[in-house]
Amino acid sequence: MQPRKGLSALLGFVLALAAGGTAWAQQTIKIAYTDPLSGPFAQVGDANLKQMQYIIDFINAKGGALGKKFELVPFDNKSQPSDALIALKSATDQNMPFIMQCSGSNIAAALIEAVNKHNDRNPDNRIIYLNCGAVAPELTNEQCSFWHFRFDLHAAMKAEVMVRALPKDITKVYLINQDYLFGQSVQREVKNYLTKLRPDVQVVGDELIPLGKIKDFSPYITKIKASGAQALLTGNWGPDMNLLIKAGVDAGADLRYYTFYAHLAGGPTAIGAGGDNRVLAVMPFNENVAPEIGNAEAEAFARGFREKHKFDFSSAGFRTIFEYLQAAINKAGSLDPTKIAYAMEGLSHKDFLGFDSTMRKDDHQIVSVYFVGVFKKGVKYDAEGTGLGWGTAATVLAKDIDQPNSCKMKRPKM
Amino acid sequence: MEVFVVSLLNGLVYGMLLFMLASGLTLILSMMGVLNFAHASAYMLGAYFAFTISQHIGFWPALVIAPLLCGLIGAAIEMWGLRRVHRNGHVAELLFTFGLALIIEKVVQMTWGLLPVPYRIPELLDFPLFTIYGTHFPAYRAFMLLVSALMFGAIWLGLTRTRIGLIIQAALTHPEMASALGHNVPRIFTLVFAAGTALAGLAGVIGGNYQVTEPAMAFTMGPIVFVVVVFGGLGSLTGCFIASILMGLIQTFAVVFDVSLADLLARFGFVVTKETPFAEVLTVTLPRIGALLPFLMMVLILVFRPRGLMGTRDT
Amino acid sequence: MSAPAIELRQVRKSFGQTEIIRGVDLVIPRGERHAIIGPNGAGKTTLFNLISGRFPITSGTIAVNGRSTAGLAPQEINRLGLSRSFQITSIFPRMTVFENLRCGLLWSQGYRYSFWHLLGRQKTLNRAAEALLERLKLGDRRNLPAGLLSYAEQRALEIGITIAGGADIILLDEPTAGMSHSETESAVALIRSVSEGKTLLMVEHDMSVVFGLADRITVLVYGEVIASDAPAAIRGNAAVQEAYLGTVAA
Amino acid sequence: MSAFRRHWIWLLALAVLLAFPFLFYDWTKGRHSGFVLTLMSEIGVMAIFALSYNMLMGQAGLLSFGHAVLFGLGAYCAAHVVNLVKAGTIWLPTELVPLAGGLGGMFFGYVLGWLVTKQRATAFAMITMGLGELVSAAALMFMGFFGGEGGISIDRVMDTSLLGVAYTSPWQVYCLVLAWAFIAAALMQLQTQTPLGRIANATRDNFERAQFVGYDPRMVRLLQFTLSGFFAGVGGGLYVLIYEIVTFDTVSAAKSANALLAVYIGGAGGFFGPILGTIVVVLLQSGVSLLSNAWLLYVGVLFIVMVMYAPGGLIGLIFMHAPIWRIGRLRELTVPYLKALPAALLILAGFVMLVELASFTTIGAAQGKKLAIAGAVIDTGSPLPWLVAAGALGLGILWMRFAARGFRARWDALIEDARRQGVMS
Repeated sequence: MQPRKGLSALLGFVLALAAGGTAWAQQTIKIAYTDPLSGPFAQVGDANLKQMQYIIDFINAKGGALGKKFELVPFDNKSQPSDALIALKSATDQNMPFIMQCSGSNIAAALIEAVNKHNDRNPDNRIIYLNCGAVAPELTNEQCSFWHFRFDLHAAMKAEVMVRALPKDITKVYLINQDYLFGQSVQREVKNYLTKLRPDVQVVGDELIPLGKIKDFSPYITKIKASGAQALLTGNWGPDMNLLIKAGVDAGADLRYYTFYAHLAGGPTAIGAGGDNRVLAVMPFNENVAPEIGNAEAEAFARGFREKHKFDFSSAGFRTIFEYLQAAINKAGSLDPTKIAYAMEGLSHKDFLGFDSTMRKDDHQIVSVYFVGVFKKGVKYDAEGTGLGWGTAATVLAKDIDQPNSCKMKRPKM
Repeated sequence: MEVFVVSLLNGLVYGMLLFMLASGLTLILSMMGVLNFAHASAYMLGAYFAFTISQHIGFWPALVIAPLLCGLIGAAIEMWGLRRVHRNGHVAELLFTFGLALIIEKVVQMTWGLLPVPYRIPELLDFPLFTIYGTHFPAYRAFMLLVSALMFGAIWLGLTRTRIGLIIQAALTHPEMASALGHNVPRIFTLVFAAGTALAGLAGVIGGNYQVTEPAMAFTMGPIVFVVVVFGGLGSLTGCFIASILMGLIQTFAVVFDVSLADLLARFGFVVTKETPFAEVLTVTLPRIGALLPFLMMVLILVFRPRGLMGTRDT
Repeated sequence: MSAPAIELRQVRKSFGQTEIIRGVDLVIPRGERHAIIGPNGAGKTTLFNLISGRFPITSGTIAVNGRSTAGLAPQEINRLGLSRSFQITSIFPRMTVFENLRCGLLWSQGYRYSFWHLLGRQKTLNRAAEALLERLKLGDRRNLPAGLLSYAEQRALEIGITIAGGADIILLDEPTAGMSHSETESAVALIRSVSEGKTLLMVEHDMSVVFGLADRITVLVYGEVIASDAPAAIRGNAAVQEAYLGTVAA
Repeated sequence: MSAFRRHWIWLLALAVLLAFPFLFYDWTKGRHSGFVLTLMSEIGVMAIFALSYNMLMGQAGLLSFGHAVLFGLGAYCAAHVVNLVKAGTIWLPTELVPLAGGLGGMFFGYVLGWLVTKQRATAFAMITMGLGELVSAAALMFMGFFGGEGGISIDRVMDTSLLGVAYTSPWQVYCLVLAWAFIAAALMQLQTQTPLGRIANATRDNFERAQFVGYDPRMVRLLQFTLSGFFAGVGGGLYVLIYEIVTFDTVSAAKSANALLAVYIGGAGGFFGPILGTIVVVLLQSGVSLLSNAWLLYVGVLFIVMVMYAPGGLIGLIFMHAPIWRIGRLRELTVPYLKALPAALLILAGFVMLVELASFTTIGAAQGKKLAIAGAVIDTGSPLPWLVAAGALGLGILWMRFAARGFRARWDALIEDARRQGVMS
C-alpha cells in the first residue's frame, strides 16, 4: 500500500510548489525572513518571528509605506547557509525586495556574497539584505556591501559598550568565548577596548571553548575563581552561556557576568533567581527602559505585545528596522531596491524611545543607542516570568560608539 | 590543589550523570545490538516529565514517576515498534530510533514550547553542602552522586542476584545464546529496553535541573553517550562505569591544563611561530579541545582495540 | 620443489587456559589426499583454522609449500596456494552463483583490486567461471542469489569457490556433512575430480567417504595425533580403535 | 543503434531533467525559477553524494556516520582551487572544478580511510561518527583551511570555461551539475562491475570468505572508501559551484545523516534507490519545510513507516511488483489500488491535519499565524476541527484495514500465479 501513499504526497508537493511559484501577487511589500525555525536553534527564529510580526502589524496600522503593507515571509534555514541561499532564490524568484536574517554571521557572510553576485548578474531583479543581528565586524568592514544594511551594533561596538559599562572597582576580568569566528572577534575586540579605555583592568584569563560541546562548566568556574577575577566577560550564547552562568551561580562564585546575549529568549529562565544583580547584558532595548525614562507611548507599545503573547518583548528594537524601511521607501518613492538602498544610507532617525540613530553611509552600519541591562529583582517588567527583569545599568549614546570603519563601498549606478 | 579537588568533585558528578545515561544504552546496545539514537530523547523526556510533575505534586514524586513513565514509553516502543523492525536489520533499527528522536523532539517543542522551561532544583536541596577553598559545593550535586551510586548498586545487585539478571548477563556477552537456552527473549528485550529508557529518564530527572531543560538537550547529549558506551566496551557495565567517570574527569581536567602541542615542542627547543607549518594546529590549547577529547579517545581505542576498554567482544 | 605441501611442527594452540591443540606434528606430501578424523572436540576444525591462518598459533611452526606462515594473514596464506572450505557453509549469499565463483577466481587471475577492468568484458575469466559452473552442475542456477540454493547445492558451491582460485592445496572441512546418501555420492565424485593432481586435506566424519578418498589418514584425539597412516593400517590400529572407532562402534 | 536501445532510459532521464525546469519558467519576466533550479541542482549533488554513500553502505556493507567529511573536505579543496584559479596562480576550466573536489575527497578518503577501515561493522560506524565530530569541530577552529564560521566563498564566474559559458545563471550551473551527475552516476555504476566492486559485495556478504579467496578485506574497504571519497568530493565540488560558498555544515553529522537516510529510504544496494531517496529527502527538507512548521515530525514519521513496512526502500516497493509485471497482469492491481486510495488519502489528511492543528495551537499561534485551509481561517481552539481530523484518521484506518484485506487477497493470488509461471524462484 506504500507506493501510492508516497506518490500522492510527492504529487501534493509538486502542486504546492507550483502554486507557490505563481500565486504571488505584488500587493504587499514582502520581506523574506530566514532564520532557524526548526531544529536545536528554533527558539531564536521563533522568538524573532513573533516579535517582528507584532511590529509589522503596528507599522501597517500606521499606514505601511507608499500605501502598501509590509508582509513577512518566513523561510526555515535550519542554521545552514545552503538553505539560506535557497531561501534567497525563492525571494528573488518572487521579486521580493528584501531579505532579512538575524542569527549567524556565517549565514550573513554567505548571504552578502550571494546577494552581491545576484544583484550584479541580475540588474533587473535586485534585493536588499537586512541584517538584524549577525554581528561579525567584518560584515561592514572588509566584506561590506552596498546591498547589506546592519541594524544591530557589531561585535566590536558591543565590546566597547561592555567595556564602557565596566564599573571602576573591577580591575580583574576573565574572558570566555566560543571558538569560532564570532567568539574570536569578541575576544579580540574586548581586549582591544580594555587596553584602549581601561588600561587599569587586567585580563587574568582568556579562553576559547568549543561551540556547544561543553555540558558542565564547573571546571571553568573553578579556574576563574582561582584566577581571582571579579568579572567574567563573554560573548557566549545559547546553552554555552546558560550553562556557564548556571554553573557560576551554583558554585556561589562572587562574580559579575558581562554578556552579549543573556537577555535573549531562554536566557533569563535558564539563569534564574541566582543571577540577581550579577548578570549583565548589552542590549539594544529592554522593556524597563521606557518606564525608566518616562516614555509612556513606548511603554504602551511594548506592553501591548506582552498582553497579546504573554511573553517578553525583548527585541522591540526591531521596530527601528521597519521604521527605517518605511522612511527609506517613502523617500525613494519606489519599490526599486537600488533606489531604496540609496535612500536608506545616511538616513537618520529618532527611534521610538526618543534616541537618535543613523544608518552610516560609508559602511551601512547603524549607530544607535545601546544599553547595559542588569538582571535584578524589583523592576516593573520581569523577564520570562522569573520575577526578575532587566534594569538599565548604563546607557551608551550613539555618538559615543561611532567607531571608524575600513569599508570601501562600491555603489552601483542608479 | 584547590583546583584539583574541586575539579575532581565536579568531574565525578558529571561522570556519574553520564554513567546513568550510558548504563541503559550499554544494556540495549550490547544485548539487542540497537544503536539507539532515541536514548538521549528519553533523557529529555525524563527532564520534561519531571518538570511538569514537580509543578503539580513536587519533585520527590517526580523522581519516581517520571522514570516510570519513560520506562513505559520504552516498553511500548520496543513491543510495537522495534520488535517489528528487528527482522529488517540493525540499520533499520537505527533509523527507526532516529525517526523516533525527531518525533520526540518535535512533540516536546509542541507541548512545552521552544524555550527552556524553569525546571528548578527542589528547595530542600538548594543550599551549598560545604565550601571548599571558597567554592560552594551544592547539595544537589551530592544528591546526584548519591542517586547515581544507589542506581549503580541496584543494577549491580539486580544483575548478579536475580535470575533474570543472570540471564541478561549471559545475553550481554552471548546475545545469540539466550534464546538457545529457552528463555523468552522478546520479553527480556522489552524489559531491558524499558529499563534502559527508565534509567535515561532518571538521568533526565536529576540532570534536567542541573543543566538546562530545553528541546535541544537531547541533541547535545546524544553523541557523547555513544562515545562512553563504545569506549567502555560492549557488554561490560564496569567498563561503562569506568569510561563514564574517565570522560567526566577528562573533560574537567582538560580545562585546567592550559597547554598546547607548541608548548610541548618548546620543551624540546622547537619554537613554533606563525610561519611553522600547521602552526594553527600546534598552538591549540588543551581546554579548547577538552570537549573533543572523548571523541578522539573513542576513535583511537576503536582503531587499536575494537572491543573497547573492558568489552567482552568486538564492537 | 621438494618441500611438502603442508608441514606442522609441534603446533600448539590455547584458548585462555585450555589447550586445544597439543603439539601436533604432521607432514603432508604433495599430491596426497589426506583425511583427518577424530571424535567431536578433538580439534580438527581448529587445526584447519590454524593452517589456513584464521587463528594465530600459540607455538610451533606451520609451513605451506615450504614457506613458514608465521604472521601471515589468511589471504596471504591463500596466495601461497592454499584454499579452504568451511564446515558451516560460507558463501556470498546475496550474490549470484556465477558471481560467487567469479569472485573465487579473481585473485588468481591477477585482477587484484582493479577498478578499471569491466568484468563483463573479461572473456577468459568468464569462460573459466562458466566452466566451473558446469563442472559443479550448477548451470541452471547461474543467476540465482546463492543464499537461495538448496543445502547440497550450497555445499557444492562452497567447494567450487574453494577450488576456483586454482590452489594446489585444498582444505575441505566436512564437505559432506548433513547430506543425503545420494548427495554424498555426487559430492565424493566432485571432490575426487577437483582434487586430481592436487594436495587434499579434509576433515570428515563419514567413514565411507574417508576410506574411499584418502591416501592417508591422521587420527586426532584431544589435540594430539595418535596415528597417521594408510587407511588399511588405521583400520587395524589398536589405539585408534580404542580411542575412536571403538567408541563409535560402542 | 543497439547502444541507443540499451541506454535509452538514460537519455530519456536527461531529456526530462532538462525540460523539467521549464515548467516553472517565468515567461512574463523571461527567466527561470532560481528556486527550482537550485533545488534541482541540490538534488543532483545530493544524488551523487548518496550514490557515493551507497558505495559504502550498499556495496560494501559499511555503515558510515561521517560520510559528509569526505563531501565537505572535497568541497573545501575545490573552493581553494577556484580561488587559486581566480587569483591566476593556476589554470583550470570551470567545468573541471568538481574533479578538483573529487581528487581532494579521494586524498582525504585515503588518509582518513587508512584509520577508519581498520575496523568494520559497528566499530567502523563509531569511528566514522567520532571522526565526523572531530572534523566538524576542527572546521570551526582552524581558520586557514576552513575559514572558520564564515567558510570559504568563491566566485564561480572565472572566464576559464572550456565551452565559453560564464556560469552567471543558475540554469548554466544546473546543466553542469546534470552533466557531472550523469558522468559520476555512470562511473559509479560501472565501478560495481569491476573486480573491486564485486569483491566489495563479497566482503559485505561474508568478509571472512573473501579472505580465503585471497583478498584482504581491509584493503578492499580502504580502496572502496577512497573511491567513494572521490565521488563524494565531486559532489562537494559541484556544491561549491552552486552555492559559491562552503561552510562547516558541509562536514556536519546532519549532512552525513542525509546520505544515510536517502540511501535507506530509496533502497540500499541498487542504483536507482539512492537517487529516488535523495529526491524524497531533499524535497522534504527544502520543500515541506517551507510549507509546514512541523516538517521534522513528518520526516520522523516517514522514516518510521518506511523501516517498519518497507525495509527494501522505495525501490523495493516498486520491485515487489516486478513478478506481476512480468506475467503481464499488473493492470489487475489498478482496481485494488484505487479502492485503497481514498483510505490512504483520508489517513494522510487526518494525520496531517491533527499535526498541523497541534502545531498551530502551540508554536504557530505564538508566532501570530493562522491556520487557513482554502482561504478559510480555522479556529484551532474549537473542538470541531480536531474531531473532524481525528474522525478522518480513524475512518481512514478502518477503511484501509478493509481495503487491505481485498488488496492482499488479490496480491497473493497474482504472486502465486507468477510463481507458478516460474518468473519467481
